[in-house]
Amino acid sequence: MTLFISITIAVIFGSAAYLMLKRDLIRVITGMILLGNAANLFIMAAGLRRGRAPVVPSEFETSDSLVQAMTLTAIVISFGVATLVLSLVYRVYDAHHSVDLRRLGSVEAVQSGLDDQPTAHVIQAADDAQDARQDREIAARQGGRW
Amino acid sequence: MPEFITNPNLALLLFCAAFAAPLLTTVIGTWRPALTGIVAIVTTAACLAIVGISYVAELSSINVPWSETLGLRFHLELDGLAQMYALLATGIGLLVVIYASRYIPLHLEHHHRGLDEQPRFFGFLLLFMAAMVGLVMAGDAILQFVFWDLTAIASFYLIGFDRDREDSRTSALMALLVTGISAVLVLIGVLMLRSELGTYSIPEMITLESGGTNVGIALGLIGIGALAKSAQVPFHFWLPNAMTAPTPVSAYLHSAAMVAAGVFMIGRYYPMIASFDWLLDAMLVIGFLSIAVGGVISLTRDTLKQILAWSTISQYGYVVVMFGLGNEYGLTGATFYVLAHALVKSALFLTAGAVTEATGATEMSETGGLARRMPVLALGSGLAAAGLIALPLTIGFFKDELFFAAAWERGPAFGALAVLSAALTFAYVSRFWIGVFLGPVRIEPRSISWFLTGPVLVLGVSTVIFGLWTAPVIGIAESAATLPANGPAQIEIAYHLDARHENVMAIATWALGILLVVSERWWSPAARAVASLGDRVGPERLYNRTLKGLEYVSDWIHRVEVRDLRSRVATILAPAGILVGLAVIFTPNSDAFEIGNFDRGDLPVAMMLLVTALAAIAVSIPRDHLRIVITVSCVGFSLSVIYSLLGAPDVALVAVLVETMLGVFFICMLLLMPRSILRFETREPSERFGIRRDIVLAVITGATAFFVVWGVLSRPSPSTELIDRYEELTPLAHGRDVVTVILADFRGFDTMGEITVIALVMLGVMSLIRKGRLR
Amino acid sequence: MTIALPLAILWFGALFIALFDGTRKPVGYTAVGLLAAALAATVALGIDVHRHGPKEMGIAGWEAGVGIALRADMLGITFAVVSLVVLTTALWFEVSRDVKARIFPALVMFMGLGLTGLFFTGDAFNFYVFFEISMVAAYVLASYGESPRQLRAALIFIVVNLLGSVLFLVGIAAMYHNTGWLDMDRISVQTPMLEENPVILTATIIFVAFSIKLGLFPFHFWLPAVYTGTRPAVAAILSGALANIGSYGLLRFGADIFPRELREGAWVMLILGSISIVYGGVQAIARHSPNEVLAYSTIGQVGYILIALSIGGEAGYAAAILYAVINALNKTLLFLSASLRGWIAGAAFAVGAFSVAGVPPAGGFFGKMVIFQIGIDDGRPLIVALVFVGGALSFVYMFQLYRARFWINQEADEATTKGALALVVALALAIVLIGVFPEPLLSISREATSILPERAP
Amino acid sequence: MTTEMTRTTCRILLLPILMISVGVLVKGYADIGDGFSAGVIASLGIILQGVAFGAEEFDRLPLVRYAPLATFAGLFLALAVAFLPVVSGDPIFLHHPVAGDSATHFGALEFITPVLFDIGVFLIVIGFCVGSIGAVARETVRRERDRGAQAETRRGSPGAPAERGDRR
Repeated sequence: MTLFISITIAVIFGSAAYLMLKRDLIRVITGMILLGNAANLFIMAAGLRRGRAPVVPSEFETSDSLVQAMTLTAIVISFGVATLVLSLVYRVYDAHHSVDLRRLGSVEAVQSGLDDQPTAHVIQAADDAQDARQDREIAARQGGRW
Repeated sequence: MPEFITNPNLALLLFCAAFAAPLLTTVIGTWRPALTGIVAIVTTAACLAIVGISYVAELSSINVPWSETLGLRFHLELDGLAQMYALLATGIGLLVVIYASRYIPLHLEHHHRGLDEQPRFFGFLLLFMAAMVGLVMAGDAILQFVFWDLTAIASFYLIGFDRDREDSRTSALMALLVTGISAVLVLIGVLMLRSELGTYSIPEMITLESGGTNVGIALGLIGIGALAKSAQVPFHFWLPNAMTAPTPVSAYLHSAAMVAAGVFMIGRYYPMIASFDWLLDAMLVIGFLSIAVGGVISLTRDTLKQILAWSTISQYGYVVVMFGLGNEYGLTGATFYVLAHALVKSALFLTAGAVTEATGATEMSETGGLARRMPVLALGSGLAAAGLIALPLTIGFFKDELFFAAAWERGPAFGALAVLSAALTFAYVSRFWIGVFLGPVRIEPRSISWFLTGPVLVLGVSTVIFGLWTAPVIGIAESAATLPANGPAQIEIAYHLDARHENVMAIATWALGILLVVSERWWSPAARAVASLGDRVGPERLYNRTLKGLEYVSDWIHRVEVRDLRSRVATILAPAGILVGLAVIFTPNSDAFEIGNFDRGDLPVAMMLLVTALAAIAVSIPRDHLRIVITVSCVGFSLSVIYSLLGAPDVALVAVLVETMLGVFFICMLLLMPRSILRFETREPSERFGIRRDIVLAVITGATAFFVVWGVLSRPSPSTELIDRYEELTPLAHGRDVVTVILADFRGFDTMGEITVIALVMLGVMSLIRKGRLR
Repeated sequence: MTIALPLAILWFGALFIALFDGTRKPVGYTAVGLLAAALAATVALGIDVHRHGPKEMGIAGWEAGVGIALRADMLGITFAVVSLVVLTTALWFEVSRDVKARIFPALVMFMGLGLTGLFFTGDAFNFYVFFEISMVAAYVLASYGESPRQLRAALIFIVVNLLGSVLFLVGIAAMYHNTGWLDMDRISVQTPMLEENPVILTATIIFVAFSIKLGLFPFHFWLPAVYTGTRPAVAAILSGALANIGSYGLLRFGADIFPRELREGAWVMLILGSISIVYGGVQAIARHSPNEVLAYSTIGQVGYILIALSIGGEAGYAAAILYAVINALNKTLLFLSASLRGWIAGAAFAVGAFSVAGVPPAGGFFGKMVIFQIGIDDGRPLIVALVFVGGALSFVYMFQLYRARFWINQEADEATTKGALALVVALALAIVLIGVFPEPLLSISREATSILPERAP
Repeated sequence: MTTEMTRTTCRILLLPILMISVGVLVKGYADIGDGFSAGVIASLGIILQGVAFGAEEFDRLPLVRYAPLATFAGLFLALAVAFLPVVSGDPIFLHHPVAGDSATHFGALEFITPVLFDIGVFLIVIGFCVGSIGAVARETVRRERDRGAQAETRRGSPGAPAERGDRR
């Protein structure tokens, strides 16, 4: 059983890693969610014993209540973080009109002045213009800052 | 009267006065810029007065704990060596400050800068003086190091005072890097000494038996730092560059004080250095090299201050050589030499500054014939120059006499080298003075203030006065030399009209010197060739190359990082995998992994595990984002089935609910982004290796996770004491569901944290989606 | 003085501040005041602990082990005080200029809560929970300012750090599985009795998790991207406060819970630390924007902490603590002052630069000195040489930056407010003060190691 | 899009869902479930209304508008339960009645402070779930309005540059 659980956790981890390596941000998030799932399963698997639901008084052997509490907390936290990341991806989309990590990365390389592709300065200029526009927008919306 | 007035602790008093000087000057100077110069003069004079008094008072010291944890003490001792260098720092300091009080306003005016920059200049100048005073008095090696670096900081700001000029900034940086980085060697040396001898106190170190190799290495490191500060080959190149500083700085720091700090350091540690012959020999080599390099290059330079700067390198070479010779003449000569040199060299620097102010010329070829136009200046600097080339009746005569005596005692070959060195000095000093003051008048000078010529005259005349009335100077030098000699030192100097070695050598020197001066036409191409060779392969070139090379490497690494590594999760996964792999390899792992028993009751769990694993793999298959989300939810839901099978209904319930909620939120988010974009993004690029590499990394990560998880889970569980206790206590806590009670009571603090995270996330989501409005 | 007070101030304070619009000055200053109050409470707690020894509070009245125990010892308090100082300064700095986001002050307070909580908790899982509070606050903070650049940076930051958090969580679950306890004291009693294999695996992933937080090579790639893109106050918070989690975690988990594994893995830490020093230093040299130079400098400075830890022993741990504390202050000062203009800001920056280069009388001198000292006393010339090279590199990049940034005639801009200047000057003075009177900090760092059981290297 | 049928069903479903959630909440200490799951159940019920009535309508629900405040109220409640004992010198989170003491009963329910804490959790979760979905809904509405306005401008002056969308 130990081996089975280990393999499953390893598979989820590997799959999560594979997704996180993608350039599509939506897949990256999915990878992050899977990662959280793998961790949660591991916490459950780290329980010291197995049995029935730990509701006392119980005549059967009960399962490890502490890992359950830990898993609950961990689930909630990873849920919260996933929500946050989703919102951030939305903001990134809003700013770049793209959810493609490669594109964002290349823009960054351009900003460091390290890209020699002919289109580099175009992207740079566009990006700067967008920065400026956003600043203006923020300034204009005095009441609704951020 | 209280004791501290009748019997003041002069060491502490001097320390306080010296550090009060920059503070007062800056504060008052910022308040009333016109007062800056006066305050600077008065405070410096006060410090000088304290040093003067110390010669008639008894030796004083202060020694209190500074940091007990590290065994540091605030230990200042005004001994003979400290007195002499403090006298130099404050005495030359006073003259330079007087000179600067007129020079700096002119300088600022020429550069179209406001007078409000004056306090900054004097502040750093006096800070330097204070650091110097602290440095020479410090008895604790770390305390000494603090002041040592403080002089470097002050020098950095003074060289870079004209910060609108690119060369000033570059030179300041160069001086800081060379002296600052080499200073770290001093620190390492000091720490090594402490490690060997168990104390930071220099007087204590000297009394301890110290013949170990590590002690020698430590002293060698200290020596390197000291020689770098004294601008000795091969660290000398910062000094000529530092001439971009305003002239008073050059006259003070870069001829009399800061470069003297280096040889001071050698003097301080000399009793220990003396027991290592290889250190002494190294000093001889470096000293003679510096004399030769400095002297030859000085002969090729045309810029006034450059001539003097290279001559300073050469002059401190003498001191290092005398320390390296190590006999009685050498030790006393070294201290005496520093004293004499400081007087004359600062006079020459001030002359250069005065000439530049009067004529606007900075090159020797632009000046000439000033003896008739500026007789006072010519006289003052002439006397100083006479001192430097060791003409009789000046204090300089004795410095060479001691030098010759020390060299001769070592052997005739050294004597010959000494004569050659001195002849070089004769040549470049004469060349300087003749070039400026004799010959045709090229630029008609303006009349300049007495503040600019007065200090030169004072210094020049005093070289003659002390050349005739030698007692005070000898007294000072003797009491200073007792410390390096670690015992009483005597300087016997007088004018002898006989054919002793020293006199013969002196006459030979002058003859050779005159020959050099008149034969300039013949040797100057050779000297120029040497100088340009130095430019091409010298250490300055190395310094610049190193900086360039570092920048190149830096850019190259950066390019690789930004292009290929940054924002790649792989850069975390791969090294993490390697580290875990190392851990697996390097630990005993026979029997560490076990398959675990499996009974029929586990079959549903195993099946669900299979489903989960398959679903997890399936997530990476679909192209459509919506399907990805649904597949991920499948993983979550099948996990919750596993939880319920494992006897955790609470977890299963929450997992289902959370998975639903997350799915809803995810889909809502996807709806916000146009399908067109998502569809566009889902098309994978036609990378040749991309996918294959990703798969390899994923397998590595999976394997890593597998080993960690399996390795941990294989261990038989420890006692279940804690969870039994929870079940026992749950009824007491008014509950039945142990998990809920843990969450709300036993470990309620975790839940507090968890809901705080949730609240925080909500704030974040609001700010990201709704620009922070809560309603 | 109770442990609960700083936490209560921060918790209620964060909640209270979150209700209001943080862009308004009074709200911002209230937040600053609350942070300062929490800081004062922590300092008072520290004095109490210094006099009467560590304090412990069992949450909900259960005995330690069953309930969560809060423990205030010198190690935790030192880091808590430093982090709160950094947070207060950074927030004050931002408020004195202009806060651009409503929730910024609340986020800083939540961050303070998370940090203080994790420095005080004696329970491994509770550590994780507080860790997540501070991380989530940092995730949102990283996107503060909202220019596309910052959003990108925040994204990288989250993805990488989430990985670290998950690893840490797995590590804690593994510790529980190994020992049957979550209380750190109990775990540290149990671990030496366990067989090596599972423990070293656990220790490794926890090391990786904290290395990611610290930005240690080769886990650093997120760091320059984030620091470059973000605002100075946020960079100061991330490098001055959040990174403390890494150093504290390595000390608490490494030296306290896994001393055996720490010894065995010392060579790995030594190698990684060395590479960090050289890599960060070399990378910083040719960078142009101040934030980027400082980011790489941070990577380099972390290496020293690792080296101190790998040498170990009382002196080594004390050196690590001292270095971490001074480094946090340095980085805060540098990030904040680099964004200002004028000679006053330049002077403050110079103090920070000298401190990073280890030049007295700036406090950083003692940080460098103790590292040299342990290297020499331990008879390791290679370490000494390495620290020397690192120091030389930091000289080069700090002063090249200083020259390029402050040694030009520059006009004051409107962002350089008097309040901001006063803050950086105060911070610079504090660093000089540490350099002149190092004894308090030195003895505190020594005292902080006393709770770490394994002292012999 | 939605029919009258689904709308009515959703509205009718809301009440039972909320009741279930309250049930889960109060029975949490004795049985499966706690404040958190109760909160999520209730939120799902409320969000269901959004699914039925559309984003605009959903955004107007007072429950949605004030959801973020519920989070703060909940957090405050939970904090108060946690930190009030400190005032009297007890450790954080000491629950009343303390372990072992008997509690006041109201039918099968016990009056103990953990229940208050759980209510805090419940409120936070509702606030969070409903609030964030509400935020998304509002953003959806805004975008649609933007798009409409943009189309309007484009029709009005053909040369006017499009604010967004040209970099896609």
